[in-house]
Amino acid sequence: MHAPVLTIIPLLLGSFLAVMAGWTRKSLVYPIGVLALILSSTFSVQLVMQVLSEGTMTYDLGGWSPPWGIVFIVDTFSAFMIALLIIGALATFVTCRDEIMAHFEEKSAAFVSLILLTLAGHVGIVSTGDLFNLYVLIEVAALTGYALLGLGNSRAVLSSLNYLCIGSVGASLYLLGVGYLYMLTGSLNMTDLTSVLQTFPPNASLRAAIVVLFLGLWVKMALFPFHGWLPGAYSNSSATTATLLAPMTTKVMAYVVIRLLTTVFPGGLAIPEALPEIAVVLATLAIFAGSAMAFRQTNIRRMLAYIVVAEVGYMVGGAFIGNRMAMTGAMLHILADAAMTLTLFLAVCNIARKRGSLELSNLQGLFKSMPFTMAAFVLGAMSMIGVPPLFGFFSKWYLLTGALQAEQYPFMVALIVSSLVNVVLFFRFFEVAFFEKPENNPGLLEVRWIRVAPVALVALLLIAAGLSTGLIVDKIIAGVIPASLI
Amino acid sequence: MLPPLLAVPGIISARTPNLRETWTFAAALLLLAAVVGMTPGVMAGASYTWVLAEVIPGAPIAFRADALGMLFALVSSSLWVVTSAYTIGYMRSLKEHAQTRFFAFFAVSIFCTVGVAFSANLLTMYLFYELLSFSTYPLVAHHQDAESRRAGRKYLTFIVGTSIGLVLPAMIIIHNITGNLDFTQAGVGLAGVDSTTITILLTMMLFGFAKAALIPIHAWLPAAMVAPTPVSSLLHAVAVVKVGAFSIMRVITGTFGVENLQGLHLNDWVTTIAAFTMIAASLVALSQDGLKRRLAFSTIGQLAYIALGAGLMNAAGLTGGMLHIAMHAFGKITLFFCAGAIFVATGEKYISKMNGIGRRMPLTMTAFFLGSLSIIGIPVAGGFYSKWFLLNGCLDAGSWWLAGALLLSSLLNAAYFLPIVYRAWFCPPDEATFTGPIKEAPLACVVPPLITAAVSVALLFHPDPFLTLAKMAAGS
Amino acid sequence: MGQRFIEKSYEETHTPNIVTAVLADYRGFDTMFETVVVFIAGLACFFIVRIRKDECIPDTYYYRHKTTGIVVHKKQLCALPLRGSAFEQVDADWAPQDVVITTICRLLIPFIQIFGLYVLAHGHYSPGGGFQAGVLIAATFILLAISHDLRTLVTRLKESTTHLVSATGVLLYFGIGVSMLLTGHHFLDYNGLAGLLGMSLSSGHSLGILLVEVGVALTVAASLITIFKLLSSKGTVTEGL
Amino acid sequence: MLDIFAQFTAKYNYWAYIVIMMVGLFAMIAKRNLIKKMIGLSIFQTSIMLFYVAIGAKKGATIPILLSGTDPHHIDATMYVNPLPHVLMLTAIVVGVATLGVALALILRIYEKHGTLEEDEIISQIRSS
Repeated sequence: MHAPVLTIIPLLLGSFLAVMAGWTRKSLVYPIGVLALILSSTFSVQLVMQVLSEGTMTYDLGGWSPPWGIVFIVDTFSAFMIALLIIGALATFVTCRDEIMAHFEEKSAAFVSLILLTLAGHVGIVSTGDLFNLYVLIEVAALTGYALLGLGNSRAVLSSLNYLCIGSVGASLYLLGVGYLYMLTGSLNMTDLTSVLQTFPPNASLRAAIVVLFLGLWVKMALFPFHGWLPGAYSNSSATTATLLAPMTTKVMAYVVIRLLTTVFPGGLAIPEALPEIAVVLATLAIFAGSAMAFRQTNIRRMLAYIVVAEVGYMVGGAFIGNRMAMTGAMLHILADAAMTLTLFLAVCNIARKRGSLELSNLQGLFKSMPFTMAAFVLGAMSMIGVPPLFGFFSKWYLLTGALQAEQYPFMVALIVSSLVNVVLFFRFFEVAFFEKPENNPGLLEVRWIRVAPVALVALLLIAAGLSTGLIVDKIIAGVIPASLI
Repeated sequence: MLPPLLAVPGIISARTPNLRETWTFAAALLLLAAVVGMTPGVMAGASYTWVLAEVIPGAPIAFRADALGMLFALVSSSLWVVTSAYTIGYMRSLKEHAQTRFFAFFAVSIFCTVGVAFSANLLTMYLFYELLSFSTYPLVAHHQDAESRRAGRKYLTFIVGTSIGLVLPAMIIIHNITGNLDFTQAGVGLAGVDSTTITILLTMMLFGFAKAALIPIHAWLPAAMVAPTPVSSLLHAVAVVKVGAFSIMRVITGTFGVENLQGLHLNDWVTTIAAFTMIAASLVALSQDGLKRRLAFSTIGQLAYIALGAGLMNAAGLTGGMLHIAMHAFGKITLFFCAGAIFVATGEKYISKMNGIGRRMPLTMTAFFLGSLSIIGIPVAGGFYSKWFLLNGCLDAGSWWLAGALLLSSLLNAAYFLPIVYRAWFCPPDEATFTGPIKEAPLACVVPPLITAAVSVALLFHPDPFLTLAKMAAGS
Repeated sequence: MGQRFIEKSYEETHTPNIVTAVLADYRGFDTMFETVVVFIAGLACFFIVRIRKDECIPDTYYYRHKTTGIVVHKKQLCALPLRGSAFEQVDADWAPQDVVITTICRLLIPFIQIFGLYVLAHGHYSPGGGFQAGVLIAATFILLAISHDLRTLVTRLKESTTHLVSATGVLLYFGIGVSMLLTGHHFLDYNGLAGLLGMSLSSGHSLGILLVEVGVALTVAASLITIFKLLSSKGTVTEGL
Repeated sequence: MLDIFAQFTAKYNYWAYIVIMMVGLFAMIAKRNLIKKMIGLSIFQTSIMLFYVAIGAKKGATIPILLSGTDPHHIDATMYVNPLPHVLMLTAIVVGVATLGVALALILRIYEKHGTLEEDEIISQIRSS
C-alpha cells in the first residue's frame, strides 16, 4: 500500500544520517549511502511488481484525499523509470566509491548526502501528481545539482552558476504557469485539473499558462535554444557528478513533459495549436545543433554532453509530434537514453580514473589497456548510434515511424543525420583508442572489477532491454498513453 | 528449432587464448553440422522457424530456414571450416598480433552472416547486417596502422552511412505502409502502392545494401583489401559482400515481390545498374596491378551478376543469381587463398612481379587456375552453371543486350585472370627470387585452396544441393 | 479549493491559522521538502565553499591578552588558550568593538530568541511558524557574530553542532512522517499521532503541526547560521568579517 | 486608447507583476556584475510571488486566520482570503532564499579564484588562461 512513498524514504533517511555520521563517525558514511540505495532499489523493484499486477497506484500523502492533499501517482512507466533511476544511481555510487570518499575528504558526507537528495528529488518528480509539489521537487533536484556540479575543474563553479541562473528562471516560469492554471481552474492536482479542463472554454489566459509552463520545463531540460548550461555543467564538474546527473536530469524533465501531455492535457486537450509545432521545430534544431556542436569537441565528456543536448531533441520531438507511435518512441527513448547515457558516462568515469584528462589526445591505446570498460563503452555507443538489437535502435524506430506517420520529415531527417553523426563522433574516438599507441605502453591497466561490473551490467541491460522492447511497450508504455492518442 | 546461435559458445570460447584454434574449429564444425543437419529438411520442402523476441508489432526478431537462406548458410558455414584451417596457417606464419581478437571477431562475423541468411524478416536481417558491419571493422583495421585506419574509415562511411541513411528509412516506410516486414513469396503487400514510391524504395534498398558494392558505392571494397587475407577471402569474397547481394536478392524476392516489381517494369532499372557495374568493374580490374585489388574489382563485377539475376526476375535468372552466390564463393575464395599463400611464401602483392611463380608454387597456382576458370565460366568448374542460368534468364527476358553484356563481362574476366596464369607459368622470372626449388606456403595455407578448387570443379558434375536449393528458392 | 480549506481546516486540524494548517498538514509533504531545500542550501554552501582544514592554517597566530589588550603574534600554532585563560585567539585584523554595541546586542539577543520561540509556538494562532522562528533565532546568532566577531560565534556554536542540528530538524519532520507509516497510517498522516497519544483527531493534527514546526525551526536556524559562517569566513569557519 | 487604459487600471496588479518581472529579467541579462544578476533573479522570483498573492486576494477579506470567537461550524469563506497561494509562496520564498544562498556560495568561490565579479573580466581571464 505504501509502495510509492517507500522508494523515497530510505534516500531521505540516508541523506540525513550521512550528514550526521560525517560529523561523528566517518566510517559509517559510505555504508549508509549504499544501504539507502540498496533499500530504495529493492522497494522500487517491489513497486514495479505491484504496479504491474495492480495497475496505477495513488498514494495520499498526509492522508488527505487528492484535490486537498498531495498525491503520488505511480503508473507502470513511472514505476519502471523510478527503478531505473535508483539502480542507475546505485551503479554510479558503487563505481565511484573512491572519488566520493577520497577526493572530497571531509566533504564526502555532504557529497553522499547530496547524491541521495538529488536522487530523492528526481524520484519524487517522477512520482508526484501535484503540480506545485513538482515545483518543489524540481528545486530540490536542481539545488543539489547546482551544489554537486560546482565542484570540479577550474571552470566548474562558473558553469554551475550559469546553470543556476538559467535553471531558476526555468523553474520560475514553470511556477508562473502553474499559477495561471491554478487561477483559472482552482486546482493543483493533475487528475483534478484534467477533469476541470475538459469543460473549460479555451481562452488566452489558459493558452498563456500552458505556454509558460512548457517554456519553463524546456529551459530546465536544456532544449535547444536554452541548452547553454548543460555542456559546461556536465563537462567541467567531477566525473561522479556528471555520471550521476547526465542520465537523470534531462530524462526526468522530459518525463514531466510527457506526463503533463498524457495526464493533464491528454490528446492535446487545451494545448494551443502552435505549441506542438514549435516544439517539434525546436527538437529538430536541437538534434542538428547538438550533433553539430558535438563535432567540434575534443574532450570526450564534452562531446557526450552535446550528444545529451541532441537526445533531448529526440524526446521532446517524440512527445509533441502527437501520435501514439511517436509518444511510445519518446517514452522508450527516455528509458533507452537513461541507460545508454549511464553506460557511456560510467565508462568515461572509469577512463578518467586511469587516464586523468579526457582529451582525445590522451586516450591512445585504450582498447588494449582497458578492454572491458571499452567493450561496455562500445555497446553504449552502438546504442546511441542505433544499432539493433540494442535498446537505442528500437526507440529510434518508434520515433521515426511516428514522425513518418505525422509527416514530420525534417524531424525524420534529423534523427537519421544524428545517427550518422554519432557514428562519426564515436568512431573518431575509437580510432584514437584503437590505432594510436600510447607513448609509454602501459599494458593492461583495467580498473578494479567493482568498477567494471556496474558498467558491464548496464551495457548488457541495453541488449536485454532491446530484445524485450515488445514487452516493454505492451506492458509498460501502452497503458500509460491515453486512448485518445492514436 | 533453428540453431544459428550455436556459434555463440564458439565465440565465447574463442576468447580463451589457449586452444582457441581448436575452439574455432569446433565452432565452425558445429555450425556446419547444424546447417547441414537442416539441409535435407529444407530440401524436402520444410521450413524451420524460430521467434526470438517480439520487438516491434509485425516485425519480431525471427529466424526461418528456407531454400535461399539455406543455400547461403551452407556456403558460408562450409567455407568457414576451410578458412579456419587457412587462417591458422596464415596468421601463424606471419606472426600477426592480437590473434585472439581476430578469431573472436571472425566468429562473430560468420555468426552474423548465418544470421542474415536465416532471417525471417527485414528487421532481423537489418539487425545482423548492421552487426556484421561493426564486427568486421576490427578485422579490416587489423593492422592498426595509418593505411588500415583510412580503409576502416572508408569502410564504415560507405557501409554504415548507406544502411542507416537508406535502408533504415526505407524499412520504416515499408513497415508503416504494410505493418509487417516478413519475407514471403508475394512480398509484404506493397501491391497497391504507387510506382514512384516503389521505385524510390527499391533504389534506397539497392544502394543501401552497400555490401553488394554496386557502382557507385563500391569504393570501400578495394580499400578493405588491407585486411589480412583470410578476412579478404572469406569476408570480402564470401560472407560480407554476399550478405549485400543476398540482401538485395531477399528484398526483391521477399519484400517487394517479383510479380509486383515486374508489373511496374522495375526489373530494367535493377538490371541496368547491375550490367553497368559488371562491365565497369571488370574494366577497372584489368588495370589493377595489386593481386588482391584486382580480385576485389573482380568481386564487384561478380556481385553484380547476382544483382542481375535478381533483376531479371524470371525463374532462370533468379536461379542463376542464387547459384552464383555459391559458385562464385568457391571460385573466389580459392583465388584469395592463393593470393594469401603467395604473400605468405614470398611476401609479394603485385602481379607484375609474379613472373614464373608457378614453377615455385605449382600447387597454389594450379588451384588459382581452376578458380579463375570457375569465375570466367568455362565448363570445367561450377561457375559455368550460374552463368548458364543467367544467360538463359537474359534470353527468357528477351533482353539481347543483357546477354551481350554478360558475355562481354565473361570475356573481360578471362582477360584479367588468364594473364596472371600466363605470367606465372610461362614468363621467365625476372629475378632470382622465384627460381629456387619448389617452396610452397605452409601446408595449412595450401591445402584449403586445393580443397576449394576441387569443390569448384566437383560442383560442375554434382551441383546439388546448391542447384536444387536455388531452383526451389526461385520457385521453379 | 481555498474555500474548503477555510471552512474545514479548524474542524480537522484545530488550528485557526489556516495558512499554518495548510502548510504543515494538508500540504505537509511540500513543506517537508521545503525544509529539505533549506537543509540542502546549508549542505551545498558547505560543499562548495568549505576549504580543506589543512589549507586554512594561517601563517601567523594572534593572541590577545584579555585584561591588557596586548596582542601577541606567533609564527607557529602554540597550544590554543583554554577557556578561562588570560589569552584569547583573535583575527589578524581584529579591532575592539564598541562597548555600546556589544552590550546592547548581548542584552537584545535573549529577547529576540524568546520572541522566536513565541513565533514558533504561536504559529497556530497568528502569523508565524517554524520558518519565521528559525530565521529569528538564526538572526540572533548572526547578530552575535556581527557585534563581536565570528570566532565568538564559532566557540559557542561549533561547526559540527549547526550541521547536526540542521540534520536533526529535518529528521524530526521526516521521522514524524515515517512513524505515522509505522502506526499503519499514510506518510505524514497525523491521525497516527492522535491514535498513538489517544487524543482527538484534530488535536493530534494540531500537535503534529507543532512538532514539525519545531523541526523546521531547527533546520532553518541551523542552516542559516551555517551559511552565514561559511560565507563570512570564505570557507574557513574560523575568522572573518 | 481609453480602453487600454481601462484594462490597465482594472488589472493593475498583473501589470505590476509583469513590470517587476521584466525589471528582474533585464537585470539578469544586461548587468555584467554577478551580484547584480542575482539581485535580478531575486526580483524575478519576487514578481511571481506577487502574482500568486494577487490571485489569492478577495475584496473585503482579511488574512486567513480565523477571528477569535468564530463558530468553527459556520465559517464564511468570503471573509478570508484564499490561504493556498500564501502557502505556496511561503514555500517559493524559502526555495528562493536557498537558491540565493547557493548562488552566493558559488559567487564567493568565483571571486576567490578570479578576484572580480564582473562577468566580462572573468571570461577574458578564462580565455587567456
